[in-house]
Amino acid sequence: MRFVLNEDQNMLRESAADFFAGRLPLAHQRKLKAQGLTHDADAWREMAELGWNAIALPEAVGGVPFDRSGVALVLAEAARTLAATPLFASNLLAAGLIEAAGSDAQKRDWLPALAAGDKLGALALDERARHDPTRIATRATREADGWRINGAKCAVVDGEFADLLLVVARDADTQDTLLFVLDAHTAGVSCQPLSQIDAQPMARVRLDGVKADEAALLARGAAADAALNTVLERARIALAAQLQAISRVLFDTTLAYLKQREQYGRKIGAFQALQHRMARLFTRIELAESCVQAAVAALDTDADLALPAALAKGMAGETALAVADEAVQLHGGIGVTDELDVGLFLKRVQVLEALLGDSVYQRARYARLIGVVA
Amino acid sequence: MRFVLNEDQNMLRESAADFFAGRLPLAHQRKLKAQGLTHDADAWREMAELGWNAIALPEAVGGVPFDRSGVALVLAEAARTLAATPLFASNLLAAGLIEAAGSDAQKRDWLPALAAGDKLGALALDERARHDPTRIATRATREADGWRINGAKCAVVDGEFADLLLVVARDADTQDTLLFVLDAHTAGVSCQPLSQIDAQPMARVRLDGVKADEAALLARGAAADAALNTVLERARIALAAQLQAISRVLFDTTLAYLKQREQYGRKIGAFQALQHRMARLFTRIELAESCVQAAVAALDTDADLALPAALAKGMAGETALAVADEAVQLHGGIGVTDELDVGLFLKRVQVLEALLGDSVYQRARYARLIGVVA
Amino acid sequence: MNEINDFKASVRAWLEANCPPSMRTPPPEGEMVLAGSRLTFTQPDQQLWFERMRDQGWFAPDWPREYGGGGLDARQTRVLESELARLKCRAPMVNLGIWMIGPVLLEFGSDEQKARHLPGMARGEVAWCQGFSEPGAGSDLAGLSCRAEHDGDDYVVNGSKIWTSYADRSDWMYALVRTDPTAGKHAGISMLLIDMASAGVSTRPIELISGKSHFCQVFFDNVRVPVANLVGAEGEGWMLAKALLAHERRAMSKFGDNNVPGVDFLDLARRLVAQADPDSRAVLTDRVAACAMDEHAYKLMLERTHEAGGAGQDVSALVATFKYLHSEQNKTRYRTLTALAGTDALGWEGEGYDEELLKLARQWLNAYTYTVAGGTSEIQLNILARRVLGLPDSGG
Amino acid sequence: MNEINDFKASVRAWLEANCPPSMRTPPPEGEMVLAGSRLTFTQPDQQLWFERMRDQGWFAPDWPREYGGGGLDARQTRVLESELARLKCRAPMVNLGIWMIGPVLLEFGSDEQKARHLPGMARGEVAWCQGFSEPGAGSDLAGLSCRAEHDGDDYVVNGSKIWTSYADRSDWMYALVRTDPTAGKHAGISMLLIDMASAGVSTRPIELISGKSHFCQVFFDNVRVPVANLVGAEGEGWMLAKALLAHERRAMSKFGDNNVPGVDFLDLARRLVAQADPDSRAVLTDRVAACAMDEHAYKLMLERTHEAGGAGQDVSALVATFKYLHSEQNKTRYRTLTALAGTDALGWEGEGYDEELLKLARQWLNAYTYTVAGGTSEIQLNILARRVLGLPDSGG
Repeated sequence: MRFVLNEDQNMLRESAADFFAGRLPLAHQRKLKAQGLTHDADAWREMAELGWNAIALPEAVGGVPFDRSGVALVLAEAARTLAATPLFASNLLAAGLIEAAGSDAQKRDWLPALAAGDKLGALALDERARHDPTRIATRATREADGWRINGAKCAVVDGEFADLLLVVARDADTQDTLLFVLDAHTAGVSCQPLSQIDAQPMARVRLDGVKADEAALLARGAAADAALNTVLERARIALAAQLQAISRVLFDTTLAYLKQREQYGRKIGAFQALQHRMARLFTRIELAESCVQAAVAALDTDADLALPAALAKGMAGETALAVADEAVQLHGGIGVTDELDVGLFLKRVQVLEALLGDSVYQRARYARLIGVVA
Repeated sequence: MRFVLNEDQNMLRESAADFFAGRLPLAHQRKLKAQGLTHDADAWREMAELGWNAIALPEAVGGVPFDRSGVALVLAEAARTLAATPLFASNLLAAGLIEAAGSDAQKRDWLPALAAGDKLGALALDERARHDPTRIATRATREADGWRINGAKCAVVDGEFADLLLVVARDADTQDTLLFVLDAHTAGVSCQPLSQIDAQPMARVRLDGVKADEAALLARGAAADAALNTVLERARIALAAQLQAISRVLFDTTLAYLKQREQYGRKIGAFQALQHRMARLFTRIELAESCVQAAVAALDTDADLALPAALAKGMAGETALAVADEAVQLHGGIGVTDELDVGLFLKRVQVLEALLGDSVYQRARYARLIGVVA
Repeated sequence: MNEINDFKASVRAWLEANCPPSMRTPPPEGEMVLAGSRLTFTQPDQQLWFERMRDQGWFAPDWPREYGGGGLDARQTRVLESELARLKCRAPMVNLGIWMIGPVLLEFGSDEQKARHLPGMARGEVAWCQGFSEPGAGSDLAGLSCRAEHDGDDYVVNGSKIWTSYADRSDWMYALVRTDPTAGKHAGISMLLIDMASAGVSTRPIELISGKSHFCQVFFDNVRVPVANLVGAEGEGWMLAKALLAHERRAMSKFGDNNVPGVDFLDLARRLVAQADPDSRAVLTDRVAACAMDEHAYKLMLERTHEAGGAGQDVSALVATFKYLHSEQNKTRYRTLTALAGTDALGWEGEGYDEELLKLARQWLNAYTYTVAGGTSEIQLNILARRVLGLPDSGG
Repeated sequence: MNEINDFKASVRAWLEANCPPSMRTPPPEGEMVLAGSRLTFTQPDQQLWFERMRDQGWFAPDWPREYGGGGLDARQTRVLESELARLKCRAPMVNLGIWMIGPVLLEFGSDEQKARHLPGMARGEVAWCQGFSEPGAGSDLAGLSCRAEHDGDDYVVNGSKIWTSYADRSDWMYALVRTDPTAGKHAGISMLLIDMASAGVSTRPIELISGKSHFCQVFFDNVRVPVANLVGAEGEGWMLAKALLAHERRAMSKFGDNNVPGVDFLDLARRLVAQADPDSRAVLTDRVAACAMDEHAYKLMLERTHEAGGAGQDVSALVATFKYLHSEQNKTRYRTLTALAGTDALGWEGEGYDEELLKLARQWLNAYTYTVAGGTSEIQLNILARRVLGLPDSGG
């Protein structure tokens, strides 16, 4: 069953929905923002206590035996109240990479703290404003007792709260991909938190002559590429699930507004031009939903995730952009005020869309995957 | 004045409108098609007698001192009744190239017959289904007493009626562009007329070891490239004017239908969803109109035509495709029958769009011209 | 459970034994067998398959045996259908009788009508066509004006029907006619069964922008139709038509696209992209990918609908998007290929174009029909907005 | 003809001599001088230019000299405007009084109102704001509910106005109020001049999704307005508003975009395209080109309108497209740049982003305002469909 959640999944989804509605409603996010905060540290602690940071990690290192789709389900619920969570960066990306690429010793060293939420991880990958995992200028030079790393990373989600940084570099000699796991407090690592339109955590990270010993090298060459690809596909699917959740919220909000708001003596939802726009959006949303559900289901299988991930992120991103545009426009004057939540969702959509490849990027990938171009 | 026609232009436009409405109305084109004909040879003779084939050619070789915009104005009127004319291939392309690139002797040899309409010309340029003047595989090999030409050309407008073929080839040695003017009945030239969706003349031309003497070489290298580019830009502007004329006809026809047709007890033009679609199309049509008018005006100046031509053909083509789509859809069931003229315009739009670079091609060109890409 | 498993096994065995291998591929264009009094087969396997299925009663598997049906219950019918799909068996024939008017007659017809008409349908011996749409009525089906005046034991029918598929090859028509012009728009409508061989019936094929078509216009000039051919009561035509159209959607979804073989989108797209000019290639590739992703998403949505429906969820909102999406995506795909193919997409017929590209041009033009026929895209959007999204109906 | 040429020469000479060179460039963001009782200048040239133009009476060149205007006729005014444009002179100040309510008072105001209010406007000493829109009324301007009840020599005003630009820095407001709730929707509306310093007036700036804005909400709590401040008669407010909004369109077109300096689209696009990932570059370039072509076409359309209008052709249909196209194209341009800029476009403030990119993010969000403010795009399309295309008004 790809399109019907099982009982466990339903229970998790519901408890996540309750958590975010009760503990981190959108009004709470506004308060955090007014205080200059990007997240609620206590709530992150509580999420860890709920075991969410441990989802799909091996039980031997403190993981809980829940399918990986669980993370996507929780993230989707978080997106509905625009709550920041540590799951994307710490569970899916950082722990996911260590689990996929690390040695047993490395897993034992790092995963228990991540699973427990005692430490948080983040991935320092991209170096340019538009996602491109093939263009890595960060170089690691082999030294007598390890490696010396130099580079600059952008778009590091949760970077400023990470205790562990997963760093993608290239071997200065062989040009092989290298995956490092570094203590974020290592000398030479510097982190610049950014004030982003969605008020969620994002940072740039510099690596200036950072020293790493052999134990910090997770994987290299083909093994590193494979692990990174797998984890990025999972992350794209999780981003798609969040985009889709926001599309739903915005669509429902707008539909309700159209049924309630009157102009010229009638509900504006009675205007046929708006009806057709909403109906078209509805078809886009259901198409994207089908792709997202299939991709989330694929997380729990051994299937190659490239095609479902490109499809889901591409469709969900494009749809969310369109829905957010229409949501603002159809709310009219109040749609462009900060008072209404619609604008906050619009900004978050733009962030999620930009991460790990936007719709244009995903379409190009999809074209390659189905062999339209070589 | 770029956007207001002068008196001469208005008179020409009106007399062309009268000619096509009276002599070659759309019903006449249907009759020709039923007889398996692509044009009315007598009417072509009459156009020549009106002096249209001679527009903007030097008076010394039988030309009439009318600005080049005149050809675009006549072609636009022809497009309104879907009438085939010899002007595009014979005046704009063939005579235009000889005038731009030929020696005085060549002009004296060839232009009087073209200006008088005693002979017709055509341009054999493209070799691939998508326009690309840079990819020419036709080769001319120098021989003792001239050249030997081999190649295959597609999309030769009016090819089967041409007495003169302007052929674009490359020098087999230097790879320079070469422009030849050949008698279409030369040995080795073969022409395959095509049955095209718009039922207007189009042919493929093969050149199998065609012998050409030095007098047949119009220009080579930079001079050939420059002349070809200029003439192609003019032709693109003329295509844009035709596309725009069809957009207007289809829009007006559809608007009238919306005001007359009733469904569910009201005029379908009262349905707001259709109103907004028509209003949006109207804005596109007026934008395209502005570009086409500016480009047609530029035909009569020494300005570089590349930017106005790319803009006009790109905008007019994209607009005409959208208008034709909507015209068919908004006419409902009868829109898809051959009985209605709408479908005939749709087919013609697709042909005009494909010739000398479609909207996608023009946008890429425009991007290069304004320096978005190198 | 055992019983149904036994049934499944026996169906599977029968199909394996009786469906010729050549009938297990999608039919090429124009190779569908049309039911009717003048059957034509293009090859022996086609006839074999037709006759074997007919003799099983499996043209109409869930009809009572007394009317020539298979006598299967709903569960058995589903098993048969899924086994047919599993083996990719072609539909043995196309028959508007069985799928459309047949079920309506079963439910609402007189005993006499059932006995007279159902067995012929179930044996594929009578070709039926549908007379609903009229010139001038368009999407507003109930705005019909074809008149049927009571005169003795007959109705006298005058008027015209349009968009009638294969009317020129049909034996009978089920038609909506106006029996009471003074009653309300819907109340004055009745349903008649009309013998197409009656005096005064004439048909004219409609030429589409894509060329010849199976659509016809049908003219009635004082056609006499016995009162016994009235289905239900006078004035019940609209109710019957709605019941019938519910079967249409089922029939459509059952047969999917099998009978509209187009070009292979991806195959052709790959070939054309490789030949495209370098300046335009990436942009055209993006469009191809968008089409392919939309199609992929649509297929996933069908699967989702099936699965969620099976799990008891309400999937009516999803189903309401199908017609719109399917026809619009189809049009966009062909528009994309046509742009991609440049002047190669401009061929109408004859030499100088390869066959696939000639087909492309026709299919592109044909695609315009599907966003209009069977409820325009605008009607689909109205339905979505009002019935699915619950927005107020302002009559627009 | 000689006379007007002499005038032109003298205007040109005066401007050359009196417009400081620094005032012949587009003003940077936030550098417009707002007329009002609390004038602020950011540099001496600004003040010089303001005072020189003021003393010529050229803030309001075509008003009578008795009200502080320049006393020019229509032809002279056009000459002055074209000379100002030729030299690229900045508008010396921004003044809703002169452009909007001023002309209305000149035509419809009492002698007393003219004498009291026009000279202050013409000297740029009084800041005016517009009180038309209301929370809850949206595009339906006439649906306003702000009440003004006659009480002795005063009206007592209660209610609220929204989207009032610079209300917090304005001295006076011209407002539409409902003086007769029992009359028809339009008939019950009157226009009042309200001193913003009156007791009971309060303002609150509106925060937009793009951040702080000059828009305010204004609240009236038992504000007493003398009956002498009624413009025209009771119930004439709607007529006056329509006359006034005709001036708005003229004022807008006169000043174009000067006061909304955004990012340089092409400059930024070139830079971002060069940095884009190779897989997406061509598609993003295509989008940039589409934006640039649309903008190019729009500029040609403006030129065409000007030229055709000058030649006596009816250009009202073209003018009716301006607001829609301008605001929608603006939004599309910013959407395109934002997509192109990837995560660099996500900055709100502070370090880590370059200034141009921070501006981009704000302008992108700001672009959403223009497709809503001043008549939504939907209203523009309604107007185009009904007034320009002549399609029936079904009230939808």
